[in-house]
Amino acid sequence: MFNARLTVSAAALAMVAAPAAAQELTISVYGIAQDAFDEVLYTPFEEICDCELVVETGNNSERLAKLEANAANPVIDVIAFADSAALEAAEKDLLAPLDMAQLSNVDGIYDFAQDPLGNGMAVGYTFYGTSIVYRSEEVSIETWTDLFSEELAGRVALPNITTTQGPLTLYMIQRAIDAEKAEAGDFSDAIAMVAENRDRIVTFYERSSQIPQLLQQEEILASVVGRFAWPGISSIPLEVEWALPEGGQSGGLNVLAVVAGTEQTELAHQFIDYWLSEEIQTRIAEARVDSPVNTAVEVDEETAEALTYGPEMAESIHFLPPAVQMENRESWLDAWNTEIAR
Amino acid sequence: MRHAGRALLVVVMLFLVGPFILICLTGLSGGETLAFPPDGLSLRWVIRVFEIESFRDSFALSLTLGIGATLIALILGIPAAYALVRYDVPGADAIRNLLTAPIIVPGIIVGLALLRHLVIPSGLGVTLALFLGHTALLIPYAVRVTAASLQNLRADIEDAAILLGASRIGAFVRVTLPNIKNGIMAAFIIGFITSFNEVPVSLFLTGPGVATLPVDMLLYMEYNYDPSIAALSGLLALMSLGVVLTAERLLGLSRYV
Amino acid sequence: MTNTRRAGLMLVAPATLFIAIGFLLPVFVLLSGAFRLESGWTLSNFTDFFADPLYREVFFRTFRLGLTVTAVAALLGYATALAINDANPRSKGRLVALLVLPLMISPVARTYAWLVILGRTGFLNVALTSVGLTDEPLRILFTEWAVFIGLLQLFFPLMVLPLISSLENMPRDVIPAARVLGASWLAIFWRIILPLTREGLVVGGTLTFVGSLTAYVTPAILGGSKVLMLETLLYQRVSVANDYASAGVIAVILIAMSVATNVMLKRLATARGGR
Amino acid sequence: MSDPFLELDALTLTYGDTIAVEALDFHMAAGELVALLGPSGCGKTTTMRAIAGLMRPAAGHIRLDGRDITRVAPNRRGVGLVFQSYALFPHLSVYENVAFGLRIARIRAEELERRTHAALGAVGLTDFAGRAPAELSGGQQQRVALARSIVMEPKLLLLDEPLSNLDARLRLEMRTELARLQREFGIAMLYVTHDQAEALALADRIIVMNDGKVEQVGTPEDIYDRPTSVFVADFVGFENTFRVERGALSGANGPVDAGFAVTEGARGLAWRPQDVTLGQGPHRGRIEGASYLGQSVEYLMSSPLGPIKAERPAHEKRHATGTEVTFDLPQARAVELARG
Repeated sequence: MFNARLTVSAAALAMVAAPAAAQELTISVYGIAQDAFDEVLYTPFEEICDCELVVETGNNSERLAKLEANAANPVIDVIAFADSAALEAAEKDLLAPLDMAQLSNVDGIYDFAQDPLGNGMAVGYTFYGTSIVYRSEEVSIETWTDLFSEELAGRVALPNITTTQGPLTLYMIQRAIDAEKAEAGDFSDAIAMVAENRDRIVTFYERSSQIPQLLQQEEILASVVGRFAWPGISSIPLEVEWALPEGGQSGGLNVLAVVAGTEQTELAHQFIDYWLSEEIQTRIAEARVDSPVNTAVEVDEETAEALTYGPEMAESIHFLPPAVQMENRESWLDAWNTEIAR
Repeated sequence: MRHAGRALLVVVMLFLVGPFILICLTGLSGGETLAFPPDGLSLRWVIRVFEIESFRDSFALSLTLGIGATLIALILGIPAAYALVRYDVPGADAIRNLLTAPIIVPGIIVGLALLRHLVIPSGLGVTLALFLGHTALLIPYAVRVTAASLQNLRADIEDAAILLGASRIGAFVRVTLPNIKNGIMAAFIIGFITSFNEVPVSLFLTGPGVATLPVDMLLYMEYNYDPSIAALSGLLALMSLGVVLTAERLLGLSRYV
Repeated sequence: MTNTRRAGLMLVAPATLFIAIGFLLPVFVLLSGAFRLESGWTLSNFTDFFADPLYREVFFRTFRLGLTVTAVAALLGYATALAINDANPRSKGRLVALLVLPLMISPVARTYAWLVILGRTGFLNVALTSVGLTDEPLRILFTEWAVFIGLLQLFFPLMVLPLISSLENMPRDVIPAARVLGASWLAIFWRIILPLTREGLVVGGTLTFVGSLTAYVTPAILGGSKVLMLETLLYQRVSVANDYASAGVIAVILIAMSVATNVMLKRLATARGGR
Repeated sequence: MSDPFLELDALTLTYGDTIAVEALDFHMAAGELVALLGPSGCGKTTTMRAIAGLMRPAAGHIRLDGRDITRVAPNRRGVGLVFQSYALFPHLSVYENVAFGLRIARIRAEELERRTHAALGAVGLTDFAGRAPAELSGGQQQRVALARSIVMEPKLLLLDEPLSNLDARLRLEMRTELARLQREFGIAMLYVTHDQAEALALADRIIVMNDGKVEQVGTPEDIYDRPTSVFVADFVGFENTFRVERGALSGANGPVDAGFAVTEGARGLAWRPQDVTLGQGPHRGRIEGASYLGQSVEYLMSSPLGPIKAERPAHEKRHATGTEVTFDLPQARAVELARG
């Protein structure tokens, strides 16, 4: 009986396992726009390297948790993370140092993306702005604290603290109240403000893909999102605008890293370098998926409008340094849980 | 009384089944985003479902998993049910409790436990853990449904077969099995559907290219908010409806739930 | 005699070993984490858990929602079961098939449907405002109401099906007999139906209550982060914070609640069972 | 009696720690029809299951046709059993039910067909071969069960309460049928029953069992007319049965003189209701109730001996309820019981 079980399992395994290719590279990325990535990045790369890409998707925290769980037997070769998640992974010895000699395209990307963690373990592949989206015929947004205005009572969603956008939102609110504390990572005023308005907030969202639906179903009139969610939001048949509030916008940098213990070091570097190349960065930008970090990329105005594009834009974004995030995350989470989540 | 009863039944059935009708309609939307009432009627999102590769892969996995895990659960569960009903097994109560334990333990804990204390230390792979977890989850159903059919079957027909010359196994195969066949098929259908729809156990047991269909749907929803999930949900609802109605007609499935 | 005992053991062994080794062992290792700190064995993870206002609130919310869902399902369930029991055999079969349906449909599909219905511009609010029941659309999504509705739909069949089968097992004509003796409907329900169907109520109640405690998809999608339940909190603790100690504590609490419910209700069923 | 065909030797049967049958001895001859009579729970069905091999004795031996079959598997004993519930296979037709054992034995097709038809013919069910068991009446199912056993040509056929599930008319029919089959096939039959009428009507010999032990063995006449123990006397309808203690009958409130000298060594005395006379005699009683039965009147009396039942011809003087009456338990009609 036991044998029968093993045989059946083995047969089933054989059925679901991918057919063995010459080489396999396993990458872990965000689940967004996988069709576009498949077309402009994965498939062309598979042709070049004569290898097979296996793709895992998920959000930062889930994938980080899995990466840590599998530390002894890594299954991922290359991972795409938010810079803060990458730093956390690096501090847990889950990442391998990059060999810059194998990354010919690094010189062609913005300076801030070349070694964003400061430890040589990751390179930025895209960046985005984070700001308020709102139904312009219903409300207007001037400042970050307008999120708590009377018109928005019961009609606004904020990102949960557990998402990448969560700390960025608190950061900008805190900046509007007391910029000095904000830069030091002390968000206590912002958290107090959110707590005070807790009942007027519809939900603390965990997936930005919810926002178009929440807007369209008129659950909300405004929210805070990353620019990568803009194409989905701007496609709904309502007047929605991307706010440029007083105090500017925040944003984030997504990075690529090689997982510690991988046996596909060379292929991993080849893949990262390919992703950073002008050709691929342009194609991804034209698909209106990710904003390019490669300075050589040029896109038309309409595409630029959909993305977070150009050096001036990059300059204007208030990035929240990953080190600050790492350092304060626990206390933000604690304060959030005691004051807001309950 | 009669009228009140009928009105109540209509309301209850609308509450139970209405949402599935709505989701089918929403899946036929012609618009870009999820909305009700649907934005024109079209099959574009239904077609789209079949074009998404990860849905195809996860559907294949869920299908294999559902069939495989249910079969193993039955192979393990039928003898156990037989022994518990027909024999005086030492510690029968403890064994019965043990065999129903997988229902009591929240699925998410099962998935996490298998991931952390089986997959990772042993390097066995997520797929095997999925089979293990689902089989464990289905054994209680297999045992319970088979035991119920056995209880409804007179034990002495096996004795009769033995006195007519059959061996114990022969009597089981020739007499007992044909008479509990419906129960076993019901157990198979219930097991398969349970596995196919299972989320919490499978939630942590994902890996690159490995995710069951419902988990894959959740992952997809995380980044996409188009009607393709509604279309897929509608398709799955119709599939379940077909299975349930067929099974009800052939076996009287509801007696076994 | 010893022969059949040995044969019985041989037959239960594969399933029992499979569950013991492949299932219970890993679960026990995980749960033991709830009782451990680096310094050794302890209960402080539990005291910490209940000291945290968020966790305490999640615990009580889970308990409260479980009770409410069970109570409403039981009330509605009796009415439904009686109505179905009254129906002619043909439509009875169909009604039972319809009852089974929600159990068989993907929970993702089911919850997704509620997302479409309960929204501010969803089906329900459109219907309510168009008949003038409310001026302002109701906020249902991301509240406990949404979770309640989703859970009620999911577990209602598990309550009704055992009730139907215990009504079927009720001796025929006891209700007419009570009517002839002058009992009111309420008296009939209270003195005849309830005692005779107690077993069904206990089975249904256990399934509904325990099911509500351990549901994941429904609270995750319909409740969101503002309506955390123990199971969604557990997922969050693990996947966001890598906090396996809290996960273990929640797991132990969930299992203890499930087992306690089982034992308590079973006792309740047999307590005055020997009339 | 010649060589015993079936012999039970100190057979002890247990369920866990409970002893169902203790050191049971009995034997029967080839071609004999023996009834195992006793109240429910006396161990008779257990004994039958042990003979069939469905349970293993804790001690003792079973010999059949000169062979010790105590450890032989049930399917190799050559013993047939007709279950009280009939235990027909619900998924097989009548024909396939009867042919089942022959198929297991891999009997050639023509012979299988011949024997199956013969067995169906013997019980008069030829026309029902294609039916499902559920489509038959109780009596017909009973006969299928019988045919299914007979077709195997067992050396010994065991029947468990063969008439208990049938209505009065069918019982009579079946009783005749069983007797006919017994004569026709000459198979030794042992059947279990709790109904004395059934035992008396059919059996060559009756074994009365009580509480796991044999009480009395004998012909129907022996058992009916000459019970040897209080238990058997009670069981075969001696409604007035008394233990004897120090030469007196033990009554409800102490010993009562019998009115005659009780034989030395008799442990009990018993009278049928028909043998109790009213209107004279040493005993006094009070009529508690009277039922008119057509040919006779049945009286229920209370007396120092305890309740007494008397049945008197209808033409005799009637006694009204509530009246005091003298009655006699005549020595001539008394049956002496050797055991209490």
